Amino acid sequence: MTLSSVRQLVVPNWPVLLIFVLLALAPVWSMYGGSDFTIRLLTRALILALAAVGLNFVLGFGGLVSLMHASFFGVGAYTVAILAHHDFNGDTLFGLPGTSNLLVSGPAAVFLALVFAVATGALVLRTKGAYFIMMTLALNQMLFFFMIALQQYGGEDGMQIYLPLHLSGYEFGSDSAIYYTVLIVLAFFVFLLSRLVCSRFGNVIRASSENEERLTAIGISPFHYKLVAFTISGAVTAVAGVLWAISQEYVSPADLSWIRSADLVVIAVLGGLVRVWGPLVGALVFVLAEYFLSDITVYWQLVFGLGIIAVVVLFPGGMLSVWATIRKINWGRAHDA
Amino acid sequence: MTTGLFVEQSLNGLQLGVMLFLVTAGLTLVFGIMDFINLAHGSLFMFGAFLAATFVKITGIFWLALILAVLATGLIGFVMEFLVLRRFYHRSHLDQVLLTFGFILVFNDITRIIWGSIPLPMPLPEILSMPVQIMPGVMYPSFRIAILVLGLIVALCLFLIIERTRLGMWIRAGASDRQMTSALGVNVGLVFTLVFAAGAALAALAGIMSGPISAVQIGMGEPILILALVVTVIGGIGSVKGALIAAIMIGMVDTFGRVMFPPAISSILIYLLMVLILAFRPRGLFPANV
Amino acid sequence: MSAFFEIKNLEAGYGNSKVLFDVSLKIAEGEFVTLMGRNGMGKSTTIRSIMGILKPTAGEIYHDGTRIDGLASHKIAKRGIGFVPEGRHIFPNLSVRENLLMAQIKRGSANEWDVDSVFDFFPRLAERMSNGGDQLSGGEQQMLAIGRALMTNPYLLILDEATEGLAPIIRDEIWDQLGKLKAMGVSILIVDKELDALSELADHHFIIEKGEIVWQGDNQALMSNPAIHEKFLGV
Amino acid sequence: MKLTTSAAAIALLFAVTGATADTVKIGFISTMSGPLGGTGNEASDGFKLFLDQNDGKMGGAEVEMHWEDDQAKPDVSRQAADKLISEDVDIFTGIIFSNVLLSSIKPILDSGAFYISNNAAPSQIAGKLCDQNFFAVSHQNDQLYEGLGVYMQEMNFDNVYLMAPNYPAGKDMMAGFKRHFQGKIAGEVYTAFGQLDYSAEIAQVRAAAPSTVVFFYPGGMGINFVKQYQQSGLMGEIPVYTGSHGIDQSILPAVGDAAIGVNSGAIWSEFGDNEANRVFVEGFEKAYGRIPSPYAAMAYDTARVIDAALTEVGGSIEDRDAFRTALETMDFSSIRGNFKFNTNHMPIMDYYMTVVEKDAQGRLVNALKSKVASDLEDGYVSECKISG
Amino acid sequence: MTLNEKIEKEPVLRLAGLTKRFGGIIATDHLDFDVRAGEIHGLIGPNGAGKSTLVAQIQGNLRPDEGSIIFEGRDITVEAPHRRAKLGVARSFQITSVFMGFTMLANVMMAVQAQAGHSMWFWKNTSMDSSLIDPAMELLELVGLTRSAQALAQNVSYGERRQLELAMALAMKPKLLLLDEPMAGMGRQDGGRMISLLETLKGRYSILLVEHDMDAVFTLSDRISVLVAGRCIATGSPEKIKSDAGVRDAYLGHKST
Repeated sequence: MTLSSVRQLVVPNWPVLLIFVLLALAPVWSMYGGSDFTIRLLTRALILALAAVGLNFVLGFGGLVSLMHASFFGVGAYTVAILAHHDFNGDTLFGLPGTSNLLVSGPAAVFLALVFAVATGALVLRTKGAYFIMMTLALNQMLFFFMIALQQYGGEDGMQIYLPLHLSGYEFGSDSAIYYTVLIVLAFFVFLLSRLVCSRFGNVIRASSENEERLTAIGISPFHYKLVAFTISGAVTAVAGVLWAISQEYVSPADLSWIRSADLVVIAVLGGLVRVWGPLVGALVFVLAEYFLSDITVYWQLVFGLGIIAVVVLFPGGMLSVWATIRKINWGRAHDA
Repeated sequence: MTTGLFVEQSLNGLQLGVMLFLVTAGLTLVFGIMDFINLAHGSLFMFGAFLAATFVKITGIFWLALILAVLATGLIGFVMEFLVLRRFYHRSHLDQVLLTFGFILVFNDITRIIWGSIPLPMPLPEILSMPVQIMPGVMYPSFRIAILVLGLIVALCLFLIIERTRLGMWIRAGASDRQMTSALGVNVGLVFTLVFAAGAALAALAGIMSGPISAVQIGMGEPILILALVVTVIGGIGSVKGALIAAIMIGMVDTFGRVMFPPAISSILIYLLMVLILAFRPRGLFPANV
Repeated sequence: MSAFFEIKNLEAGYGNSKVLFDVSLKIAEGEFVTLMGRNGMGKSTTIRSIMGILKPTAGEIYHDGTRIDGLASHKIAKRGIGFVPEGRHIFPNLSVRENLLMAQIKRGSANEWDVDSVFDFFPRLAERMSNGGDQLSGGEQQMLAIGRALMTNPYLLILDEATEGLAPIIRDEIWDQLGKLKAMGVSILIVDKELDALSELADHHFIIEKGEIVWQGDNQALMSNPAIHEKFLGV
Repeated sequence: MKLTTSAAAIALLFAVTGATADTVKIGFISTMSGPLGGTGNEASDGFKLFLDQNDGKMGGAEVEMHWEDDQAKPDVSRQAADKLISEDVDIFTGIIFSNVLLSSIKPILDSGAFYISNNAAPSQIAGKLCDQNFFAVSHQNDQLYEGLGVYMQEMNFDNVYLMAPNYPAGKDMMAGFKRHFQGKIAGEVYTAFGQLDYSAEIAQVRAAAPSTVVFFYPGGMGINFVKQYQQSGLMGEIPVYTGSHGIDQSILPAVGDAAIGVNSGAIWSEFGDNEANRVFVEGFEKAYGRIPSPYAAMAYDTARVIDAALTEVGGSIEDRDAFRTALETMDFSSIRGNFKFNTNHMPIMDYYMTVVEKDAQGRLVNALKSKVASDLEDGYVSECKISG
Repeated sequence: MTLNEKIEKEPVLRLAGLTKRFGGIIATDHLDFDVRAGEIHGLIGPNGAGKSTLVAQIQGNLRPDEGSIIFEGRDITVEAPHRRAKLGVARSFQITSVFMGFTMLANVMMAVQAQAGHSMWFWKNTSMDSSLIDPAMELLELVGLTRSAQALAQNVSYGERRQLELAMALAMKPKLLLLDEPMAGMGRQDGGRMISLLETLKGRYSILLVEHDMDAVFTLSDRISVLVAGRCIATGSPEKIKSDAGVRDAYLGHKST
C-alpha cells in the first residue's frame, strides 16, 4: 500500500477510525477501573449498530424505510438457536442433525436470510413510500406472530441456547472475546459497505432513491438493483442476529418485534443516514442513553422521547449534523427559508 | 355454523370494522391531506380513553365525559399541531416517523405520571348496559350496536363535510397545493390545524368507545395503531371511503378468521390480506386523488 | 391619480442568494400594467413577494394606503389581490365548479363575480363544469385559473405568464377576455412575453433587469424605443 | 462460566473480600414500565413493605437492594442481569414473565447467585433444567390451574370450555388444569396473544353451550375478556372460572362490576386466616391505600423466605451451600398456610377457591370460599435431578 | 450503407395506427407518423392534443391500446422503458428530471454507466473511474457545463438543468432523441443558447422535437407534424406548415406569424 493510498483512506475517515480505535481499547479500560458489564453493554451496542448499518444501506442510500429488518435479525438469531437446540436434544431437523458449530450455522443463517430477503423483497419493492413502510411492517408482524405460535421453539418464551456455540471447536472463552469478534465483524462490514456505496452498483441505488423515473429513462430498471441491495442489507442485519445469539445465548420473538425494527430505524436516523458508519454513533448514543437514563429515573422514556424529538427538530441530519449545525450558528449565517 | 351464529359473527365483524374505521379516519385524513404520518395517533386514542375514564369518575355521566374527553383531546391535538407538527409537513416521512415515535414514548410516560400504571375502570353507560335480542336466539350487547351506529354516522358526516362543503373544498385544495390555496385567501394553516385537531378528536372518540369493552391501560394505543395503519394503506391513503371499506373488510376477515382457523394462521391473516392487496394494488383499494 | 398599489424599494431572495435588489412600482386604479424582462431577472420573485409567498427582506408594499408586506398570503388575498400563477395550479382533485367555489370571497357590493358570471365570461368552462381539474386542456386550465382569481373579487388582478405554453389561437382568446376585464375597470398587473398583444392592452410598462426596475414608461414610449426591446427583452 | 480475562478474576477476588458478612445484595429485576408495568410495581411494593417493616434487614443482615426495570423485554432483562452480576449480587428475584426470566436465568445461575422466584417458574426450570440455586416461592406456572382442576374434578363438573392465549404459559395453565380434571371438555380455544376483541369467541361459546368456562387471560387481555363476556349477557347463564391471579387486584378495579360472580382459584387470599397474612394485608393497605394483589403477596412471601433462610445461617450468605440447605430444610410458615420446597425447589402448597364480591366498603374483592386442596405438588418434579 | 440509403430504406421510428384511449377520451387516434434518420422532426399542436401521451408511448411509460411502434425495423410496442433506452431511445423530460442530490458530473456519469451496462459492479470506486469520468466531462463540455461540473444539480439554474438533461440523453448514444419541450421555462437568451446547441446536433442524431416555441420549431425542424386531437393533420416542411390553412385554423391562428 502506498503512502498516498493510506492517506486517502485515513484522512477523510478519521472520525470513524478514531471511534474504532477507542472501541478496541475499551476492554483495556474496563480492566483498569471499568467493569465487565461495560463490555457487555458495548457488545450490545455494537450488535445493534451492525444491524442498523445493514438497514442503513437501503434506508440511507436507497431511501427505503424498512420496518422489517428485525425479522432479518431474527432469522439470523433463530437459525443459530434452532440448530443449537437440535444439537442439544440430539434430534434432527428435516432429517439433518443440529449443530452448535458456527462455521455451519452462521453461513446457514446468512443463506436463509438471503432467501427470505429475496422472497420478501420481490413483494415489498413493488410498493413505494408509505405503502412500502406498511408492507414491511406487515411482513415483520407476520414473522413475529408465526414465531410466537411456533411452540416447539419456545413460542413467546423464546429459546435458551444450552450448549456453548463454537467455531469448529474454538469457544468464545470470555465476554472480551465475543466483544472483539463483534467489533471485527462490524469493522469488516462498515468497510465493505463503504466500498459498495461508491461503486457503480451503489450509484444505481442512490440514483434510484433520487429519481426512479429518470433511472428507467437512461436504461436501468431499478427493481433488480433494489432487490440485490435489499438482500445484501438483510443479510448484514442477519449477521448481527447471529452475533446476538452468540452474545445472549437466548433468542425470543421480542428480538424480531416491530419495535426492534423501529429501534433500528431510530438508531440509523439518530446517527445520520449519509454515512455508512452513522448507525454506529446512533447505536452508542441509543444504548448508552437508554442505560444511563433508566438508571436515573423510572420515567426515562419521557426523557429519551424528548431527546429524540429534540434531535429531529433541531438537527434534521441526525447526530452527525450536530457539529455542522453548531458551526453554522457560530458563523451567524441565516438559515435557508 | 347456524344462521343465528352467522348473523352474530357478521355483526361482530361489522362492529369491529366500524371501530377500526373510527380509529383510522383521523389517521388517514391527516396522512392524506397533510402527507404526515402520525404514529402518535395511538396515543391520542389512549388519551381519549383515560380522559373519559377520569371524567366518568368525576361526573358519573358517560355521555358528558365523552364530550369533554373528545374536546380535551382535540385541544391536545390542536396544541401539538400548532407547536411542533406543522414544522414537519415538508419534512421526509422518515423524520415524521421518528418525531411521532418520540411522542409515543413521551405520552406513555406522561400518562403513567398522571394516572399510574394500573389500568383504569370505565363502566358501560347505564342505558346501554344490557344486551338486546336482535333475532330469535341471538342476543347482542347494546353498547356494540351503539358503536356501530356512531361509526356509521361519523363516516357519513365526514363524507358530507369533505365532499359537499366549502371547508371540504379548502381541505382538498390545501392538500393538493397548499401555496395556491393560501394565495386565494384560505387560511390553510388554520384549516390544517383544525383537520389535525378533528383527527385527534376522532381518535379520542374511538378510544372512549373502546374503553368500556377493553382495558384502559398504558400502551393501549399501539396495537390499535398498527391495525389503523393497515386499514389506512389497504383503503388507500387519504381516502375516507377506502378506510371504511378496508376497516369493515379487516373486521370481517379477522372475526371469521379467528373462528375458522388455528391461531397461528388467524393472527397473521389480516397482514396476509394486506400484503396480497398491496402486491396487486400498490396504492391500496381506493388511491385518493390527493 | 393616487397610487392605489405601490411597491417601494423591495428586496427579496431565496436563502443566501438575493434576487430583488431595488424594485419600486406604482399601479393606479383601473390601470393595466406589465412587468417585463428576461428570465431570471426577478419577475416571478416580485410577484411571489407581493402575494406573501416569499417574505421580502426589505422594502414596503402598500395596497390602498395599508402596508401589506409581511402579511400572510391568505390575508393579502382577502384584501383584494387576485392571483393567476405561472403554471396555472388548478386543483386536480376538485371539479371545475369547486375550483371556482372554493375561492369565492364576497365583498358586499353589487355586480360581484360568482360561479354563474364566471361561466358567462368563459363559456367553455360552463361546458366542463363537473369535470375534474385534471381533465382540462391547457387553455381551459388557464381560463379556470383566471376565473378562480376573479371569484375573489379582486381590486388588483396579478397574472404570471398568463399565456405560456398555450396554442397561439387560445392565446388570442385569453387576450380578448383580459381586454374585457380592463374595460370593466379591474386593475391588472401582468407578466408575459408577448409584446405585440401587451402593447395593445397596457397603459404602463415596467422592465426589470437583475432585480432592479431599469425602465418604465407608457405604451408609446416603449413601442417607439426599439433599443429597449433589444437591450432588456432580448427581442 | 469461563472467566479468562484477568479483569473478571480481579472482580471476583474483590467480590469475595469486599462483601462483609452482614450485607446481602439482592437484585430485584421486574417490569416497572410499559402496559404491563402494574404487575412489577405491585411486586416491588410487596417486597419493599417487608423491608420497611423490618428496618431494611433480613435475618439480621443489612440488605442492599438493586432495583432494575426489565420493560417486559427479554434482552433488557438480560442486560440488567449482566449489570447486577458484575456488581456481585447474591440473590436475584422480581421477574414476572417467563420469557423475561428465561433470557436471564442462565448467566445469573452461572455466576453462582441464587434466583428465588416471586412469580415466573416455567415448566423447563421445574423439570429437566432445574437448578440447585433456583427456588420458586410463588408457584410453578401450571400450579395456578392445577388446584382448579382438582376442585372441578371433585365437584363433578362436566362439559367445560377452555380458553387461553396461544403462548407457552397459556398452554401450561390448561395442561395443569387437565392434569387433574377428567371430565368432558366441550371446547378448547387458543386465541392470539394480546387480542383485544373476544366477541367472536364469546359467540362460539354461546353456540357450544357448555356448563362452565375456564379461562386464563392475564393482564389487559383479562380485562377485555371479562368485560366483554359480561356485556354479552352470558355471565348469568354460563359461569366462568379462572385460576389463581386470574382476576386479581391488579386488574379487578379496572374490570369493575362486570367481574362480580367470577370464580377463581387461589394460592393465596387476602382473607387467609393467619397472623403473618394479617400483618401483610393490613400493612399493605396502610402503606399503599389499596388491597394487595397476589403479585405483591408473593413478593412479600419471597422476602419472608429469604429472611427465614438468612436467619437460619446467621445473616451471612458467604457459605452458599449452607444457605441452600437452609432454604431446603427450614421450617417456614407462609402467609398462605402450609408451605415447603419440593425436591425440585418448587413449592408444595394449599389451594383455595374465591369469588368476586363487594366488601363492606363497596370494594371489589376475591372473597374466600373454601380450601380445595392441600399439599399440592407440581407435575414436573419427577423430571428434575438436582445434583448437590 | 450510406446515410441517404438508410433514409430511403427505413425510418428510425415508425408509428402505425397508434391508438390510446383514457376512458372515453381518445388521446392518440390511429396515428401514422415517422422520424427519418438524421432529421429533426418538429411536433406541434395545442395543449391536450396528445403530444405528451405520444412521447410517453414512444418512451414506453404508456402502453398503446392499438397499433405498433417500429424502432429501427424492430417492433418495440410492448418493450419495457429501460429496454427501449438500451436500444437507443433517449428522452429529455418536459419537467426537468435529473438526480437532484448528485453533482452535474455524477448525473452524466450515471447515464454513461447505464449505457456501458456494467452496473452490477460492487467494488471499484466510481469517483476514480476514468472510463466514466472522461466521457462524462466531454459531454458536459459539449453542452457548455464544464464550469459547473462539481455543482449539485439542485443548486444550478433551471436552464443549466435542461442542458444537463440533454447531456444525459446524449450520454446514452441515442439513435432517437425525444426532446419534450426543451425550451419551456427558458428566457430568450437561454432559449437562444439551447437552439444553437441543438443546431450543432443536427444531422448527427435523429430527433423528435416537441415544442411550443414556434421560433425554435421553425428554425430547427427539417419536417414538422401538427397534432390535433390525437390525429396528425399535417406533415411537411416548415414553409408548408406555415401556409397550411387547416393548421392556421386549428393551431397557429391568423394573427401570429
